[in-house]
Amino acid sequence: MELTFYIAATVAVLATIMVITRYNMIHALLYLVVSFLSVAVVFLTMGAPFMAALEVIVYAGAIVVLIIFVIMMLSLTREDVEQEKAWLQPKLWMGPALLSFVLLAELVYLLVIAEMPAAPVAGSYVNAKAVGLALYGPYILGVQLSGILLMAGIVGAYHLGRQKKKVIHRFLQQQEPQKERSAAI
Amino acid sequence: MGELLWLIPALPFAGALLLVLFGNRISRALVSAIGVGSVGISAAITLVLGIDYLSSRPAFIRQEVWQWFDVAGFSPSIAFHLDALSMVFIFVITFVGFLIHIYSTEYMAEDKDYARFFACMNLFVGSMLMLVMADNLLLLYLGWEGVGLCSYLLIGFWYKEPANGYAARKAFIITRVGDTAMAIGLFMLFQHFGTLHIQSISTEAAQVWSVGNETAMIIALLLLGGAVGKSGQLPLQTWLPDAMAGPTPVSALIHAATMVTAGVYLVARMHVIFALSPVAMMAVAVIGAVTLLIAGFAALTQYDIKRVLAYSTISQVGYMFLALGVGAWSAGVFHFMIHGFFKALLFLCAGAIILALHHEQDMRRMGGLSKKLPVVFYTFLIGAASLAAFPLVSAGFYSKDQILWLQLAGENGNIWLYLAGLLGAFITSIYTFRMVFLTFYGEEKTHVGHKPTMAITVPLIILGILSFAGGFIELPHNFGHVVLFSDFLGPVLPAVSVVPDFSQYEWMLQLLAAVISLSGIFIAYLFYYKKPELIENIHRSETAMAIHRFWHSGWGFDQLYDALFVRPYVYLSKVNKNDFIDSTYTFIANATQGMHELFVRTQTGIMRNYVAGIVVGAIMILTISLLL
Amino acid sequence: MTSIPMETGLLLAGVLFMLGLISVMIRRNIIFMLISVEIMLNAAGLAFIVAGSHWAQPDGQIMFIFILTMAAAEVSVGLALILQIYHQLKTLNSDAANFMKG
Amino acid sequence: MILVWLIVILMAGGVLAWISGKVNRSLPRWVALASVGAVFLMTLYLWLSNPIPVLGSAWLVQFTQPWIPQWGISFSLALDGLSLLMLLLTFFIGLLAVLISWREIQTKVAFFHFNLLWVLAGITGVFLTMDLFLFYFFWEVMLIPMYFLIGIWGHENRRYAAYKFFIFTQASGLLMLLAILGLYFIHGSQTGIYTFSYFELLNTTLAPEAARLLMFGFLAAFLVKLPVVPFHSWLPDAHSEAPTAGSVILAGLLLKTGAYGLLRFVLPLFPTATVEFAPWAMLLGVIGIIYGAILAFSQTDLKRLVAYTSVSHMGFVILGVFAFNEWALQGVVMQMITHGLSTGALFIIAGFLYERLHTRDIRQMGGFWSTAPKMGVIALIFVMASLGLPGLGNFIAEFLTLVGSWQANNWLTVFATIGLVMATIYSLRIMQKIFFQEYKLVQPLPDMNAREMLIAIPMVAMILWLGLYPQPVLDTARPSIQEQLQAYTKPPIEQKKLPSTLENMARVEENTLEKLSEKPEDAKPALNLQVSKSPSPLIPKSSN
Repeated sequence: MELTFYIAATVAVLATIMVITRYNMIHALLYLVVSFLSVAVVFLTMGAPFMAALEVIVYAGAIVVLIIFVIMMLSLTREDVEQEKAWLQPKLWMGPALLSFVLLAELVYLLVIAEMPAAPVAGSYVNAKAVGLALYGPYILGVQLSGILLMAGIVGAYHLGRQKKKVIHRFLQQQEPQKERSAAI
Repeated sequence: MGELLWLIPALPFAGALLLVLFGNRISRALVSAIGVGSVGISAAITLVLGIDYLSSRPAFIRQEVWQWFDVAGFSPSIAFHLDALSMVFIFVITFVGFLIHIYSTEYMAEDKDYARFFACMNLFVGSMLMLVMADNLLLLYLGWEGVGLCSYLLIGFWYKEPANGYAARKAFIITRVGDTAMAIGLFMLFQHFGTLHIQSISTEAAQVWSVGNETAMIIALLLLGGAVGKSGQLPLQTWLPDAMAGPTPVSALIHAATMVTAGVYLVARMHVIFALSPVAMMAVAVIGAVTLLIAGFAALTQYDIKRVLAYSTISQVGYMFLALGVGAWSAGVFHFMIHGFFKALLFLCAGAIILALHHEQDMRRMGGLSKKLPVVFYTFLIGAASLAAFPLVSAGFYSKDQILWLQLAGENGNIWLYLAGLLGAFITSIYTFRMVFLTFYGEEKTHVGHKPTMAITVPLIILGILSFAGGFIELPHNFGHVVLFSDFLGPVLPAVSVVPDFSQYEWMLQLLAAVISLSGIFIAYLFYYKKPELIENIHRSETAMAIHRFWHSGWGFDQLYDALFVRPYVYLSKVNKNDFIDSTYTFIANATQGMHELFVRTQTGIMRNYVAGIVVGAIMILTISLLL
Repeated sequence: MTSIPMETGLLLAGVLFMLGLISVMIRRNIIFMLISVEIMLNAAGLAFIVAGSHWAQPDGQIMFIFILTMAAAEVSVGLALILQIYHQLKTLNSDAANFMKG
Repeated sequence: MILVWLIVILMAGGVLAWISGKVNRSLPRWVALASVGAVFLMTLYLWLSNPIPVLGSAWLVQFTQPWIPQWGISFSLALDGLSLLMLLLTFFIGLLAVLISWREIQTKVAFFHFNLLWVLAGITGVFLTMDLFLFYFFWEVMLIPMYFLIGIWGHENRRYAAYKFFIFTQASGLLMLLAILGLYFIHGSQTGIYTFSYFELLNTTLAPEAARLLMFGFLAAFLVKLPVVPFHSWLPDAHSEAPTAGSVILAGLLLKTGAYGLLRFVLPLFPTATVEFAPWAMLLGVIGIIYGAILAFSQTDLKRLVAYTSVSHMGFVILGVFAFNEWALQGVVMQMITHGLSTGALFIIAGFLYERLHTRDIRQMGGFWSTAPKMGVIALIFVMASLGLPGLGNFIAEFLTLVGSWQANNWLTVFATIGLVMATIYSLRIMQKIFFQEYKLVQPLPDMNAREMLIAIPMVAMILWLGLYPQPVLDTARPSIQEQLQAYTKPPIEQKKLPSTLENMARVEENTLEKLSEKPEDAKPALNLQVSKSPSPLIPKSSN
């Protein structure tokens, strides 16, 4: 089991690194699916099979598919990949990577100094029933809020996704007339 | 008869009010009727009251018109107090004022603002009457400031000339400096007596304080400050020569009947406080002596006839202060009265001359007027004789002689003060007759235009008679010994105590004074009539001319004050016109603006930068929480 | 099953999160930014699962469900926005959408 | 109930004026005039009918209605002599403000009058409320319409001035709110009763540090409003940029709310802390007197000049308030009224000149006496009032203030008195530059017309009346002033110095006794005449 975990973790990290270094969006997304799947394996090793299933269905399935649909709608070409290449200069990596590693180092340090309380129960398997009971028990309010959030997401997505002629705010129009060009198209 | 008391100041006020309200809509004749009439009726009431007063001789008459206000025991009234001292003042003010008003009807006949002139004159007389009749110091202060206001309005009467406005403001502001000192004196008096009622203060002060009390001294000096300001004494005398900017009747009124004598009145009225403080008395006398000399020398060098008279007023008021300073109260008041007559006379004569010579005031362009203006000449001569204390026949001789005599004979007397007075008398007769010879003798230099008529000559003649005869109501012991005046004032002002074994020298001193006066006249005759080349010789010397210029500018006081007070004040004001305190707030506003400019740069609109910002923030917070 | 230390799980979550973060910061392409955000959200969810499994409680998983919901909503709205931006600006460059520049 | 009506009439009048603007352009003016006139008459009636004091103290009329009882907030109004005088002044000046705007305001007439009436309503509320929360509420109510008055109908630089005014007063007002809340919670924790009622809070016992802090909170608001020198700089801008009615209300009324606040709240609420602070406050007052006077001298903008004279005059107010004796406080009350009139009148004259010349620059004026003598006379009277000429109201005010402050602090009073000389200097400059000198304009300046005389003459009459017979005003103010001074049962001056003070007090009583004993004489026709036959110049009064 341990070995499974470590292999899955390694795959997840490597896949993610691949995601963030790709120039081609579709490639990146494929690696992303790999990353999600390996995380799902990690979930399994952690004793959360239900979550693993959700991860596969929702993340690796729905979300990635959604993004792919959008990319297809945008009908990207080879120029876009070249463009991506031009944008992603190696020297750009330095600053953000440094910052993130500092943050990571601090996180690791925190993990090291923290005194981990021993787990109270030996078996950490939590089945879907327990999750469902908790979800519709103490967390019922959260569920409702999630519903509202999803509703808002749907409405928002619908609203934003509509094609409108001109949506530049009047303030922006007055102050930055050079932006007119994009609005005029 | 006492019920009429309130009418004396009220009538001029009413006249002023009527003229302010309707002055522009009524005829000139009516304006003069109101203006002159109101003061005339006041004078008549004064006469009636005076006769009544003389016959019944009450200590005083008090009339309360209404209670002004009452705050926690501070309850001054609009109330009038008539005793011998105020009687003398009211008499001079109303009568001389009345004559000046009559005179003005002709003098100002051509002026566009006829009604305004008479309104201000009435207000002036009214305020002065209020001043001398007030039964408490607050009401006195009302009159006191009212006089200042009227002097401002009248000196700047011809307002189109900026110089006149300057002189007017100078007069008001400088006298206000004195008034401020006086106001502080009033606060102290109130603190100690809980009232500003003059009689209560006088009685209580004598009981509460012994001679030499320090508080009494401070109060007396503060009151003196006020008196000095109004009376044009050192160090606040500089406004008075400039006050000549006003029409000549105004000068006459300011110098003879009102305003400058207010200081004398105040010191005489508060003599109890002054008597408690030898230091303050000495200060009064010294100020008087120094002022009379300085002003005398300055008068010697003036060419403007009105400025000569102005300096002579300062000098003569100096004599009054000299008298008051040695406790010769009634001598001071006597000199005030005589001075009121002859100074009004001299000013009115000067006005007649100026009118005749088309507003020419420079004596160097006058001359030979004795034939052209005989009435003016003779009356002027009487006035000049009185001013120069011409022996025996002039009123000024008796009043001034009494002051000089008491400098030596009075128990507070002092030989130096006497000598100063004597020197002053000598100079006085020189500059007075310099004026006479320059103006009336020699050849005619300017054509005589306007010949004075009745409205001018009658007041001149009346004043001439008074300047001549007024002196005979008070004659020295060894020469008739008439003491009508000091007897009259006796209940109010204590007599000066004379050093007993001194009276044998009195006639010698009188002779000395007479000789001094006559020699002064002779010198003037020699220099300005007989041998003008002597003056030429003096004018050739550099030193003499430097002194001349120094004296001509009134001993440089104007320049001194200009450098010490006026220019620093104006500079301070101008340099801070935009209020440096405001700039601190502007700085705060600008700093906020600057910070805004600074932080607005971080808002690039590029999302990646914001993310980076969040990360940096997270790192910082984590680091800080780890370190702590 | 029990032998996997929590630290390791959390470390994995942290590393994934960092990678997502780096990507958000360096990418200009707005779709890549969205993808990176998904990585980060996923990493956060992983941390919850790790903690939940350590205590053998369902709460961690429930939190993951909420994150999942939120991610779904976010991605739909985000994609709609991307479409809008692309239509308006004819580019996927997020730097071009700097209307909020002060 | 009448007190509520005062506020309600003004507020309703404001709304009505706004609405009536839709019907007719000049209707709002009449509505405003009618409502201010109505409240003025009501207050005048209150004054003349002398209602019997309730509560066994200085209070004449009271009205209390719970508003938010959970937090101890009530709609509590009360009227005493001080507020009555302030209300009379408010409505008198309010009437003038409506009248002077008759010709000057031509844009958004309806909204202007709405703002005008709401400012007045706010001021009325400030002068009446006895609930600190409500006080703060009205304090804000008077602020916002004023902001609009300056910002919409002002002169060239009006935006800047309006913001400055708003920020200064609002920031300081928030400090006051903090102090009010502090007081509320301290009182609540002590007694268990959480209330904003003024009368309840008066009994709060405060630790010295707390009292000091809370006092500074209140002082912040009142000193800025007054204004005292380091915080004065909003005033010249606001005054000079505001329309005439705005300047008049600012100078005549808004500044007075600061003085009123000092008298009503700071003195009774924090007796010990104020005594500690008194020398500094008096020093600030003196600095204000002198600084304002010096700055006034060099201004070339007429309204700005007058604004700085206000700074100078308000210095006397704070000087007097912190002298803690009846003379000074009566002087302060008089100063509030007479300054409202005299400075208001000067602003009105500046407004008249602006209407004719379209400039406020005195360098472009001069010689107006020759063509506008009536205006000259009126201006002369108010210029003289502002330099404190006896016979006009300001003299009584300043003299009483200085007499009072002399008892508290000699040297500061001396410097304050020097301020009078400086007042002369700037006042005469006004006359000289505007009315004297050579006439420079081509067109003759028209003199005042009937409407303008209708505005000016009551003011002249008032200032003369206050100068010659101020007793009714002083009598009205007396009970409430004594009430404010109650906290100082032993005025500090008595303890510190003056062995003779006791004698003074004795003499005071003696005087009143004598006045009583003189009463029978009053019945005689020649009551006021006293002829002494005794040889010594003693009057019988002082013989005992």
